[in-house]
Amino acid sequence: MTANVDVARLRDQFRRMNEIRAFELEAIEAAKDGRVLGAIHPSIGQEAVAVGIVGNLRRDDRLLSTHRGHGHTLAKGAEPRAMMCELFGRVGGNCGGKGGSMHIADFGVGMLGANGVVSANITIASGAAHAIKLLGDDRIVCCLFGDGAINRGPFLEGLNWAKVFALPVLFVCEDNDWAATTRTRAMTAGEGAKARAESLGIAAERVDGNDVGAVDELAREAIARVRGGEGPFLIHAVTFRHTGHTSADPGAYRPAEEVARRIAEEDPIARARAHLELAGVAAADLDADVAQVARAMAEDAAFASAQPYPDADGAFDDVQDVGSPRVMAF
Amino acid sequence: MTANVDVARLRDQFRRMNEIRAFELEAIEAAKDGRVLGAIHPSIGQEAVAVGIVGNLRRDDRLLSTHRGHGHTLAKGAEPRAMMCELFGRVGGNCGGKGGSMHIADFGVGMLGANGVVSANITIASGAAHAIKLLGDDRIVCCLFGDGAINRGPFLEGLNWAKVFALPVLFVCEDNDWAATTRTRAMTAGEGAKARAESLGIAAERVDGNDVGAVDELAREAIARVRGGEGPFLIHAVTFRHTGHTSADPGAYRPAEEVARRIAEEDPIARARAHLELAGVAAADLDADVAQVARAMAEDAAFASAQPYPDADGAFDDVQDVGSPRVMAF
Amino acid sequence: MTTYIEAGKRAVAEAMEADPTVWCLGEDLGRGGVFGQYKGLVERFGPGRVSDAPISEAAIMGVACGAAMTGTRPVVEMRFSDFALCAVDELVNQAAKARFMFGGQSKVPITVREPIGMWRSSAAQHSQSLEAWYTHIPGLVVVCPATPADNYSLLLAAIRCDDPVVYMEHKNLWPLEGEVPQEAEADPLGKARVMVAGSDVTIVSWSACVHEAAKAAEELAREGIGAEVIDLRTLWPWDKEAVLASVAKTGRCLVAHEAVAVAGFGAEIAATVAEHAVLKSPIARLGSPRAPIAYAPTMENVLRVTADKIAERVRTMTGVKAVA
Amino acid sequence: MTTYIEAGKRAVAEAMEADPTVWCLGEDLGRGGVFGQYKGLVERFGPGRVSDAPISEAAIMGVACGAAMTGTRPVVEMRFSDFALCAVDELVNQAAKARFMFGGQSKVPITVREPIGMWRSSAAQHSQSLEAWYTHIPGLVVVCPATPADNYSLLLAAIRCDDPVVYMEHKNLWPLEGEVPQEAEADPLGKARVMVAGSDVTIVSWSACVHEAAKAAEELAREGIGAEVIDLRTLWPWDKEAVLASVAKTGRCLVAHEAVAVAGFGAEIAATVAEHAVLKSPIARLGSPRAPIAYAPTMENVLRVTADKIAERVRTMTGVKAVA
Ligand SMILES: Cc1ncc(C[n+]2csc(CCOP(=O)(O)OP(=O)(O)O)c2C)c(N)n1
Ligand SMILES: Cc1ncc(C[n+]2csc(CCOP(=O)(O)OP(=O)(O)O)c2C)c(N)n1
Ligand SMILES: [Mg+2]
Ligand SMILES: [Mg+2]
Repeated sequence: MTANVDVARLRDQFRRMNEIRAFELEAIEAAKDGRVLGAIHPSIGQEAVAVGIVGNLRRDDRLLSTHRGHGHTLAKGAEPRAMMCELFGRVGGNCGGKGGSMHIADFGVGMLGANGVVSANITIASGAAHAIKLLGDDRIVCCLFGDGAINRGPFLEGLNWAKVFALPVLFVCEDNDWAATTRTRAMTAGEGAKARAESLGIAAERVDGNDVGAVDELAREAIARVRGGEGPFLIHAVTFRHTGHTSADPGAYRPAEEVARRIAEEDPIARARAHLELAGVAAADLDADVAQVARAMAEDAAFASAQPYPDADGAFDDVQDVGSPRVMAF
Repeated sequence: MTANVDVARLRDQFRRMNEIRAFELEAIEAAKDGRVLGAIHPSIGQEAVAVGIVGNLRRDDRLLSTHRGHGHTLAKGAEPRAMMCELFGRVGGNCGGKGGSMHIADFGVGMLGANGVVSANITIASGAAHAIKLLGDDRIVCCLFGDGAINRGPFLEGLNWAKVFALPVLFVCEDNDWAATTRTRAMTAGEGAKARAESLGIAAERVDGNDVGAVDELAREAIARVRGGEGPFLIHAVTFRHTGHTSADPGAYRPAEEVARRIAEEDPIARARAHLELAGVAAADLDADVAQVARAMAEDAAFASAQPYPDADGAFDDVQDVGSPRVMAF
Repeated sequence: MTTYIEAGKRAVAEAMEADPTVWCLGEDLGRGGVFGQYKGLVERFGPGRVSDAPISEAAIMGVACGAAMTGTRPVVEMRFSDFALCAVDELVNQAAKARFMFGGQSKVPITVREPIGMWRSSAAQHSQSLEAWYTHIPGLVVVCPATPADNYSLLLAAIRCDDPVVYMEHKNLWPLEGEVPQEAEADPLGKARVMVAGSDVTIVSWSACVHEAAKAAEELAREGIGAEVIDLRTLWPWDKEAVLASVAKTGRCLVAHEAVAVAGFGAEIAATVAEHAVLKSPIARLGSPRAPIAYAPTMENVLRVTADKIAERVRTMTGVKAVA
Repeated sequence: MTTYIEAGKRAVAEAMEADPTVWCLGEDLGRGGVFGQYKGLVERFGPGRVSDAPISEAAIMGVACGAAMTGTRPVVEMRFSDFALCAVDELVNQAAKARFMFGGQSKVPITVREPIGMWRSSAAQHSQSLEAWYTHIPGLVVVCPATPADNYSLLLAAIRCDDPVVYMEHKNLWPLEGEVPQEAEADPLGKARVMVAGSDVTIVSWSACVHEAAKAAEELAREGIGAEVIDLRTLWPWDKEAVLASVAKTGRCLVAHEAVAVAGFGAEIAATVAEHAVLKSPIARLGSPRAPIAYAPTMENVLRVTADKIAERVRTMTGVKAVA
């Protein structure tokens, strides 16, 4: 983190990271007791990427996310209450309960969808950016994906496309060292996202993804360049997931002591906190921040728990206009 | 070309390149008069790559090719007569008339298939190399593809796989500047095949693909490394196709004067000939070589023209053992 | 008179003229596309709206999906429907489901042009007709025009449609000539057309095979058998009412298509007719045997559903023997 | 007693034991696979033969195709059948057609394991049942086991088969228990099994839905309706003889499956039965409505083909009203 910390900004980022963590902790609880029915992929440990990158986007910029997308979605401005409803499959969810965690989207804040297919969001992001170019406005698109995603074809095809057409996309590889139960680098040739992007002539930078200030700074610069018409940019953010791959995964395949060490040394929230305390912010004030977001999140979860499930009949809506299952019933 | 030319070797390469060209010229004739029924993609102008690379493979090494694969197939040792029969869809074809030009294969000489889908041969090649590793012999696999193929996902996925598993594959990008009617570089980000391979940690070299001696030398070195267990290697061979994309394509989208100039300056056969003459080989002897292969090829074409079409009924063979259309007829 | 290929081009041009958010993307479009379906369009609308693409079917489809979700109407060119198999996740898991998964927050108005069918000696990777696949996928509309008039009015309708439409032109029909009135308009998707009227048997077909059915009907008429040929035009939604009405009249039904018979869309129609209609003879289907398409013409031809085969099957159904 | 998942693992282990050219490849196999289907195999056979893979479905399938053409027998793990949509060219244009295109110079003995089906709140991209697609593709064999015994004997048969086999296990069946005799062997592919005998109606089904059909048959038996449940087991080739023999006895036929009804494989069976059998009531089908699978349980459940729905349909067919 740079020497002259903007304390107010960091305090805000600290709050936002805690909001994400509180959301994930509530969601994990709810997954344990069965209120969340599908799989969820918590982003605990990766909050600095969500806040540092997405916090620099305009509300009308577009965001494409992954299966591990709660943090990105919150950072883009989606309401935690609606998101909790979506995870619980209840009325009031952002997608009306049709999508759940892996397909959450909030077009109102420019969040165009998590994705259940690894890497698939990359070409869609280039498409959203292509539309921006055709329609002639100055939005940008931000597309986040994991380190495992760079071994699928859409990574190459989507990045090549964005560069060839000089599109306004900020690609962000959230490199948390693991892809499900596999250490990603064991299945990845070469140095990874940054090197691959550069081989396509795309400007790319690596950053400590657990240092919210560093991510913030790089993101601001990169976004300015992308919005300025320089074409795509890739940020390779190195981070770590604290939990298992899903909330149901104990993560036994990872050396326990390595996990413990990395959490102790790299936790982005603890690091931000240390900086804030060093800058003179009272520990009690920070504790109050944490308690406040946790309380709010608990309220949202309680709210969601009290919502009804959607009408079964809704399953036939929003399939298609022509040849809808409402009309062509069997 | 290096100073101390091995004249006998170059003379042999000259003959082989002429054999390929004669084959293509016969095939183009036959396509014009309707004996070849499907599309063919002549490799005229690219013979140095076929001869220089494939000529260094062992007969039991494996080769995967593309839609523009006649030259590769001949260089691997397939009989032109059988290939002509295949192009004409006649009895005696390598694939019994089922495949035609775009699916020609000759497993007997290790040629595992042309491919009608751009880039699809790349992962198949990595698979053939994976089998070699599992079965534990010292063959290698050679996979050729065009400059257009590097923008499809299988290029990334297949190369990543080969590197991760340290497989014996020689990848060869035959960069002829064009993909159908499009100048490839207009649709390609970055520097192309070599740069992309290197970003995956794969050793790669660029070579003048119209200089058969240079290709030969690099191929020998690369093949030794691949066979020696160093993992995959990529050769980026720069060449030029003299004809249209298919035999039916007049190629009007290419500047005529650029085409004429590149043919005049870069034709690999003319260049080999100049070297041979400089080294003291009599022009008449070279003319005799050319005439001889042309005569042989004309005979093969005549032979193929006289063969019957295969039995219609053969359409139901070699589909599958279980649930074959012979048994499960409609 | 205009050709099937020109009629399609006219539809694209008029759609682009009327709506600045319509654009085309695909390989080689700047030089008119591989069959010339886009010839002249880049000169008229510029390379931004008639866009070349790298050989990246997955990107073409994925980009179109993303661009369709955000205010444009892409016309995707897949060159051969076989190559669309390189972009199935993008079409089936993404474009077809996005509107639903996101609870209606966005629609995905893309038209995916996928030329289908056998085309002399194009062999196994350039000849497939996989329309049945897309009819099985919720969210997709599937259109298979058989005439120039339809290739105009249905393509126009497809581009205007807010759903992802898989639009399958038959390569053998490109040069087919027919009338496309100057004042022609977009046709509603999902309506069949009675191509030949008849009272003894209903032949349901689509795409190029419709013309084989019509030829068969001509021959059968000479033999005194009245075959009604229904051109389905749109496979999803398909015009159940039109088919059942015809079958109610004729009491017999044959479904004929070029695709593999097993699990072809003919099965869906045959099953539906069998479920709902009272028949004088069992429902019948004709399609390709379950074999890849061979290169040599002899082996390729044996897979074709021809007028002769259709007529022969109808004769069996109606109990009439062919005149020797 | 053993579980469906363990039975599958036993088949893989025995196939690997017997034939050193059999190997497995897929993401996370080194830690036993995402459902634990490969647990312990890497310890037993080493990481060379139970190979991890990058997240590269296209490469996994393409590599398997190349390795199968050159002397090995790969078992491909696709994790969820939905992800196999990232590898369709490799399976359909390459593996399924290679033997044919090359005139029989090589076979492609791969077994592609594609877990299918709804699994509580997995939503639209992790729940599909696309077996119908693969039945439509020449060259492919399609297997859908419903019991532990079958998941042993059919998986063994699939691995030994020289053709590319799409092998679809149902995720909801993983914990299902059943007898798998120690002396069990590979079963021939293409043979159905009568799961419940009955004389009033034939219910044809496969995969998890078979168990719904059996439950329905139990309930119907209490009402005096004899439902014969046929578990198809293999969809291509499917056991036409067994189905037609049963229908000849019962005179009624309902096909029930979890997949979307429109253009589902039920259409093929229904059409074939209608073509060949004399029926007392029209052929009938049950499948999912043509809608993507929703996350919320209420909306997900409405798409399910349940024992209740099957029984209700049978009652309509047999003209019997349910007891109130
Ligand atoms: C195409 C595809 N293959 C496999 C999966 C299963 N899967 C879900 S998440 C995941 C790991 C992804 O790793 P990474 O991209 O690094 O993201 P992370 O989970 O670490 O955030 C896998 C293999 C999938 N969803 N899609
Ligand atoms: C997946 C796929 N997309 C498109 C095509 C159509 N096509 C055939 S050859 C070709 C150009 C290939 O260019 P390149 O790879 O450079 O090879 P070259 O023809 O120059 O030898 C195209 C686009 C195809 N066969 N497969
Ligand atoms: Mg990761
Ligand atoms: Mg090229």
